[in-house]
Amino acid sequence: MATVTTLSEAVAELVGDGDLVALEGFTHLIPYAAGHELIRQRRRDLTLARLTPDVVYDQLIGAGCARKLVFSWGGNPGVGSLHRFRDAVEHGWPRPLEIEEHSHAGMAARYVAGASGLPFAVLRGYAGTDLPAHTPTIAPVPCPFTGEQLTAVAALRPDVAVVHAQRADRSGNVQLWGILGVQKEAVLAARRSIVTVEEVVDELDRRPGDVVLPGWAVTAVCPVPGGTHPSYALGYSERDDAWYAAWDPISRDRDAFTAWIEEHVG
Amino acid sequence: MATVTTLSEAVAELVGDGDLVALEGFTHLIPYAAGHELIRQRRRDLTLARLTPDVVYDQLIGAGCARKLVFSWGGNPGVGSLHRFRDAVEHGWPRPLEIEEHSHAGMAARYVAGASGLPFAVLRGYAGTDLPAHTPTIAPVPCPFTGEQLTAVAALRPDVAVVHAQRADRSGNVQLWGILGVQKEAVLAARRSIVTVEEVVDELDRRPGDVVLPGWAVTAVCPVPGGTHPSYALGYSERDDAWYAAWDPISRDRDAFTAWIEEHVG
Amino acid sequence: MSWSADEMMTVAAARALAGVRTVFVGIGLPSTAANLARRTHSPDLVLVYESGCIGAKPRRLPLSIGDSGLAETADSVVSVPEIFAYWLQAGRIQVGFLGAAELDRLANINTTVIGDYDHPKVRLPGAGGAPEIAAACGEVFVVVRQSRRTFVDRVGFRTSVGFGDGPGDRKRLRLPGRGPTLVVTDLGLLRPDPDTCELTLVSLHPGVTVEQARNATGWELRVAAGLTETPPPSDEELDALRALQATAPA
Amino acid sequence: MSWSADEMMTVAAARALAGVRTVFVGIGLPSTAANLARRTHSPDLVLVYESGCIGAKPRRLPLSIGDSGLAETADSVVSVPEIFAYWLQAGRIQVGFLGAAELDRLANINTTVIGDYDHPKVRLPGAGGAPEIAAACGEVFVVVRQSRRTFVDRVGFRTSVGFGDGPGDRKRLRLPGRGPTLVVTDLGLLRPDPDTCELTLVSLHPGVTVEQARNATGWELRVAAGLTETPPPSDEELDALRALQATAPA
Repeated sequence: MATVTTLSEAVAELVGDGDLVALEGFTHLIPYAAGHELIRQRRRDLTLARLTPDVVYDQLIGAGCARKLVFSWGGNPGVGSLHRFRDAVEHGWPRPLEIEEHSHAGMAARYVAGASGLPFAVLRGYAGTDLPAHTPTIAPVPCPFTGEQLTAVAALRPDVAVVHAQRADRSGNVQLWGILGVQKEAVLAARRSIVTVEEVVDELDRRPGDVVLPGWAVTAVCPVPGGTHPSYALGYSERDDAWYAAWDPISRDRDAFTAWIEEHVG
Repeated sequence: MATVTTLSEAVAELVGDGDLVALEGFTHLIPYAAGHELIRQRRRDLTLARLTPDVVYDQLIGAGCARKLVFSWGGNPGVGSLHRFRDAVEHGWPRPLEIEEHSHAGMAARYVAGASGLPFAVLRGYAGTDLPAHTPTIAPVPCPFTGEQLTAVAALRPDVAVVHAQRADRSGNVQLWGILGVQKEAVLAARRSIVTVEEVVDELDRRPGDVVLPGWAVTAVCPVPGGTHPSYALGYSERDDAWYAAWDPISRDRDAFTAWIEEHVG
Repeated sequence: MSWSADEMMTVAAARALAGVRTVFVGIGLPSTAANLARRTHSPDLVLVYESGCIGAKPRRLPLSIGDSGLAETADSVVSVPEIFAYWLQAGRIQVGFLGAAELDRLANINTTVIGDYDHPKVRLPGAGGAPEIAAACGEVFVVVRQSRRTFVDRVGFRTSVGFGDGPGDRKRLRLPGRGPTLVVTDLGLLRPDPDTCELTLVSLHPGVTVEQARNATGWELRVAAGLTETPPPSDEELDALRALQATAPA
Repeated sequence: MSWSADEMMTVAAARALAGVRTVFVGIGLPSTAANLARRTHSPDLVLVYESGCIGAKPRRLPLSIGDSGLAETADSVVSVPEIFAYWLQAGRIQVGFLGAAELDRLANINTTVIGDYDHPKVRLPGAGGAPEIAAACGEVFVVVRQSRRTFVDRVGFRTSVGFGDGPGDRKRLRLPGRGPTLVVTDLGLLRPDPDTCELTLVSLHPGVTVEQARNATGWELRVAAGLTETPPPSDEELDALRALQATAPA
């Protein structure tokens, strides 16, 4: 059964330097508080995986936590660039950032393979693009029945998956709804998992479109109300679009960024 | 958009002799009425695909509709044998029945591949069993990254998928809940689809655990209240366990079976 | 209280689940045993059914794996592709509970066919979920009535792999689980010999003799050095079992 | 009513969706155009977003593909793996709507990098859903402002395939869709030449000259024989577009 604990204890216990960590949440339920805890606890040399690095990884990259980024779309949605990501790739600040780049379809398939205990997944993808030349976790695979050439992607198996959900019960059963992203797959693909939640309740009353992750498939559940801001938790909060826009000038400047992290994350 | 029509018209228009037809529903929502309509319209030379042939296929096989069965578990759940299935395989009555045999995991993966537009799926399955020697849609496939040997199964793409669901709206959007089986995958893997429903409603109010299939991904929706008896539709009916038990003596005897079909199906 | 051989078998199978967290359950004897375990020593045991029901807590004994009571009481109901891919294949389930039409010396299981595959004497239901349950669960418990018809030297068709052709075969076949570590019958308990993988009698149910067990076995049954007698069903176990069975549909 | 070049572009893109049933929508201009189409000529247009929202009917213009208004109004919300496997890859979506940082003569798209991949001049966001949208949708519409910076002879990085190296390449690469059949810019409309696949100017927006279009194109832009003028936005179209944009977050 999942342990219900604090976020600082969960991160201290479950995330080590050098780990492959996936903070997932596809534009919804992004685990910002957990990202900040990683910065606060000075994790280093992380390989960060995520379809959309988003501002949460812009912060981790700028704070020097990441050695490598595994991703498929690295922008500030509706706003523009992720400047800390760009600065790391273009100028190696605060340290060089290795990248492993996929499409969304490929990343999603990689988590599915991981969650399924398979070493690879098959898709129709990347054909004719320049991505396979730069990404060793993409390879051709022939259909054993038709001979048709398809694309394989290597399974993604994080050391730790971190997601945010609306609720959990006291046994650590986790409930989320709204845009589901790849959170279930990321948790099931990972060796360990941390789920921050808006609230812990006695009983999970089921909702249309919800997904329930059994507590025995989760490592730690941490109550962190509002822990997804400036992203949102459907039914609990609204996406703070203005915040995302305001991040742009902060993140353009190394000093402004560093001051912001010191002030808001510590 | 799906056409809302009668079951007899849908079967007349969408199912031809010799088609690969999948009536799905994993012990729940089994489309019995549609099976009976296939018998009534004297379809012949069908290849019938289904994880659990169940009594619905026992009837189609005994009525001489099937040339071939693609399946993974052919029993009368909780009761015993499917005697019409056994009579066809063991004695060729009323005609010989070719079989293509998988495990549940393999059949499920085959539908997933079909629904995904892929020619095959990968699983850890069948290793060390005698099934691959008899089933040409099972083949080894090496992982392009690790070299590990895994198992491929060929995609299953029915000409027609037939499922039963609780409800649809007037645009043909389909809603089902409870045990979900492989119905979504079967419909999406098939070229055409028929969905019988307990009722057609103005608005689908969403339920916890429900799945909604958009009307534009379905060919025909047919209101057939009770069309899943002796199986059941959660929220509408109970499984008729006594009926399943009563089927055993009827199906043991060719004449009793034939008389039953003539009386109850026509 | 007196009890039947089937009751002893079911109680013994339920006892084997003590300390287990997750069990993948087939219908019939395995389901009865797993539900009995939940109602006695293991109230938190997570029952996983191949119909996609995770954490089912049925109030009545299900006749089929698609019984409505499974979905209505489950923590989560997932699709059949998902239950096999994300939950079983990924190795999340500790114990798989299987039945068998034929079981052989090396714990291989046949549920496919008696006689020639293309011209069968008896066509059995087939594989269902069993091959992958036998492959992927941490370990497998087989529950089956013991007779010369079911306990054969070598199965005519290998539907699900126990220990294949012997030691090392599971590793060679890359089967991640430990395979059948326990066979519960109406006569006793068998376990694979650690060196040869051959199913060996380790316990006799009260009142059963070694000779009875040998006569019900289609190979020369070996008896473990420390052969024990299975403790008889307690009154509590029998009460719980009979109450459970009274909930089953007629 | 007077109108801006961006308004003309968005209206022209929305018009292209007339008669279309299903569209896979990226955020930004494509989303605005698709929502405009739903509010004008195509109220039944099914908007599919890569966040898993099928049949979204947002009341306000979403800033991100994960806007809560998409999930709350969708006919169905599925996981990201499912939206790509069951819905996009399976070829169920008629039109894919893409933007581009660079677009070349053969309609290939770069959204990855300007300069050397390992030592980039500008690191762009990357692929997102685009490579598979460009491959699998029945056809692709690209919406992009036209300039020598964006309209290049040959993209420096091929993130998403238009017509590859020319005629026959999509077939050789087994890309099931027809590829980019229309490019909508702030200056006019371009379509691939049926013989060469080269993007060719087929329509100019009102007030734009061929010379302006050529000056904004990084290759020698060909002009179709039957060059037309795009009808200007109607008052109804402009009203609907401005009402839609007024719903967007500040």
